[in-house]
Amino acid sequence: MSKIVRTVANQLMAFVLVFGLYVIMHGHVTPGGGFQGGAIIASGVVMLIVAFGSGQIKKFLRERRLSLVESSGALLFILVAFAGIGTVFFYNFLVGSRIFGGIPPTGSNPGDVWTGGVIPLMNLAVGLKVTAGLSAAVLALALFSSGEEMEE
Amino acid sequence: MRQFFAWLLLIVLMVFLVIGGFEMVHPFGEPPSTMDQYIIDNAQEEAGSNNVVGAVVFDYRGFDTLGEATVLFAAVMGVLLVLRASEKKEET
Amino acid sequence: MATLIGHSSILIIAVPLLIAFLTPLIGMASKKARNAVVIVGLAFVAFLVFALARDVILNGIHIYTLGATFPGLTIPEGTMVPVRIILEVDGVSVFMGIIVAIVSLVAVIYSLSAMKGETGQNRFYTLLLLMVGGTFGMVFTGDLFNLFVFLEITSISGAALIAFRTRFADSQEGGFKYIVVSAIASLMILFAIGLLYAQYNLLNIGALAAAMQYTMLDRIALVILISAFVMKLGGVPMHMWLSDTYSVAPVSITVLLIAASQASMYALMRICFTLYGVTLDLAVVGWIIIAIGLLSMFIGVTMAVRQTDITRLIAYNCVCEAGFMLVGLGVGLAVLGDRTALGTYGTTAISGAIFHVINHALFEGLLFLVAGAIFYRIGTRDLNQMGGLGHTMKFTAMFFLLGALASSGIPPFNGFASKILIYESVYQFNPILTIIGILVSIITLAVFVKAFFSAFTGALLPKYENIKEVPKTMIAAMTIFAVIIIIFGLFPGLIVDWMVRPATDALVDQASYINAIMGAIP
Amino acid sequence: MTETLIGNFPFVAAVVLMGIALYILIFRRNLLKIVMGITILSSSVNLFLVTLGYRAGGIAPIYTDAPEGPMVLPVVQALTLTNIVIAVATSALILSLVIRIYRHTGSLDSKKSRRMKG
Repeated sequence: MSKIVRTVANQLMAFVLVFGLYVIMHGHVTPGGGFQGGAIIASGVVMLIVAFGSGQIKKFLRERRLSLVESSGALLFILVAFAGIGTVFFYNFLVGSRIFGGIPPTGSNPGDVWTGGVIPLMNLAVGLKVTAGLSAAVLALALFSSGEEMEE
Repeated sequence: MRQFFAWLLLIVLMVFLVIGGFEMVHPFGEPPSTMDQYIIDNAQEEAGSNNVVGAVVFDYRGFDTLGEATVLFAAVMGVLLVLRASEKKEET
Repeated sequence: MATLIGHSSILIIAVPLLIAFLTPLIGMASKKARNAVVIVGLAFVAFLVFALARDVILNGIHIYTLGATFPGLTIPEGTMVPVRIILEVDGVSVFMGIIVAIVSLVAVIYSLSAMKGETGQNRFYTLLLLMVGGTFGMVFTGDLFNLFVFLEITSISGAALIAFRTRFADSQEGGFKYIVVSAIASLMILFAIGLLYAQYNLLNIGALAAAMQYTMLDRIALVILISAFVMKLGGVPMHMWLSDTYSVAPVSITVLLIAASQASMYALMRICFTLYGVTLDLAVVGWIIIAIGLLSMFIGVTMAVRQTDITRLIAYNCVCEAGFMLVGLGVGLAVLGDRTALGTYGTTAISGAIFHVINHALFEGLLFLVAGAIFYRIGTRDLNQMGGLGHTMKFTAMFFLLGALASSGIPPFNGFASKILIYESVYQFNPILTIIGILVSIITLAVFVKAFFSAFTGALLPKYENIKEVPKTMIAAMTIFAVIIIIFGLFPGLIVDWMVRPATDALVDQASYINAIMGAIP
Repeated sequence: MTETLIGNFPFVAAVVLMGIALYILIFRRNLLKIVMGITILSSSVNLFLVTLGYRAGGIAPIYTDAPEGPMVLPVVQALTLTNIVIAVATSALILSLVIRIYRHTGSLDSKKSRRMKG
């Protein structure tokens, strides 16, 4: 792609990242959540792949490392679920505690990020996972169809 | 012959389903809501989340979400497995 | 220990998933550690399954409400219906769980040497564990949508594993077929779930069964569900994918695919017996399932006669054996409303079908492992190119004979034990069905005898003179199956009393399944 | 009668979309078109699920600065979200398989590959 496209993509990526993180971290207050925010960031990565070509992106984003990040995200998610097993698997044990423990007033309210118990943590884990996973899949498809050799 | 049967199957199925669509017991806009109304009323208190869909996804039906994350994980692993470079094992 | 059993139903599903997420990280560091973790994890899961089975058979249905304040809180205060996802483990579920536990252990042990030297092993084991976890989830869940999610996990990881050998075009096509078929089937299942949700605003199987009215929409949902699950288990109108996928996958995966198909069979049982139960037009639905079963038996065996590829032959035999189970189930379903008929032969037919599920998984698994062992050594699956292998691969030949005899229902083996139950009960329902079944069994025997003679007997072909017996771990994997087959064949009465009878009672007893969720309804 | 006909039109629209998808899946031989068929099928199911949860005059089920009015049903929205992610995963895997098949056979026609039917 031309230099203009590359520069614009480069600058836009910062905004895409910020917006994606916002959607992930406010998933329990406003519309959005881990999947949606992860998809936003992954689409930013796709934009970079389109602008720079998969060969360039490969130099600093390896699909192998991405898949490790994805494993860690999935691991974090299932560990948060396991943490509730003192009562029941998936028990929302953080509601009412110090971390994200606020309980919003019933009915319509302005919203507070410091609520939701484990939901923000799970949003974060899923966001990490979806970002890395979708980027890795798209990168692998792009690399393979452009004929680049992939690592194991 | 095969084409004919396929068409027949398709048409029968569609007529069946369209009738079903018109015959919905609860018309559009007035769904039954015993389970959902409980979630709408209690999500803020039980899950502490203003976003009720978020509460359903990560609290009430969190296990589905674990499954869904696993599906995505499996698919990414599958893509990387299918598109891996080459096999070192020689043909026997 | 009591806490462990209390949480065991979720641990059985979550531990394989947890290890699957860990496997890529451990595999980076050391291959041996990864293999050890996988085997130890699955052995732990198998231990939990057996402990849970004992508990369920002694103390009745096991309930686990995810995310509630305690596991038994199925219905929260202030409402009359279950809100959260509930795992409900009864006799049938735990019976299927035992099958999956045995099969997954054997598959991993077999893979250890069969996969040596291949690339991408980390991802192979990850996907294998995901598949095991998905199958456990399918059989243990008490929630329809959860069933759909686990079905998807199983089919996506299964499709990726079928395509594992990327150097063959066949495997890619097999994987493609499998995923297309499962995507269509599971989306239709989701549509049917939507139809049920639209009327009752429920997703829990027990609660839906309690509310079931059997309206027009319910009938549409039933038709869609039955056809989709028959598609997934390889019943006849949609059996085309089965031989193409089973024959090209690595055999340890094929063994797991059989277990996944049996999980679809389980889902079919759940839908018919528990979700709809006595509200069905029992005779009509029963006869439809019998018809599908008869067609599967007939077409499976006639297609098997024509095959020269050993794995395709066994795959068509799978279609045929699935037919036996469907016939048994159909007979049981047709008389479900009739107390006396159910007592005299209905439960026996269902027991036969359920017993045949585990026997099927065992002997077809053994046959596929043998076929894989042959492929591992000589690199071909074509029966015409084999010959005299029995001279050098003595154990393999013996295991093949054992599996073949069990599959054709010859007395001292387990296939006979379950087929006799089906024959004698179905005879009282309709004698023609039994005659067809016996005929099909005889043809199956002929097919396998032909295959055995062309592969293992005769003069040793010169090009195979250097062929050795397969590695010890592969023999060990096959031995596990063989020993269980012989035990089941020698003591069928014990197995039926301990495992099959509780499963049958649990399947027929719709009321207690509902009561476990909804509380005792007067 | 006509009122229910018009009122239930969203369900029928989902069913018609499903019919289009099934038509593609049965009659088209190109592998990419089969992938598209599956995607359309899953979209139709998603549409069906979302319409199930609609309440007349309903608002999104989010309490942050919520206006007055009944909330639409949240569970079906969660189910739809799940199904969307599953559809993405399925199509990613299926496309990689299609690429591999194309590398092996040089064709996207399912008749040309050896054992492809249906």
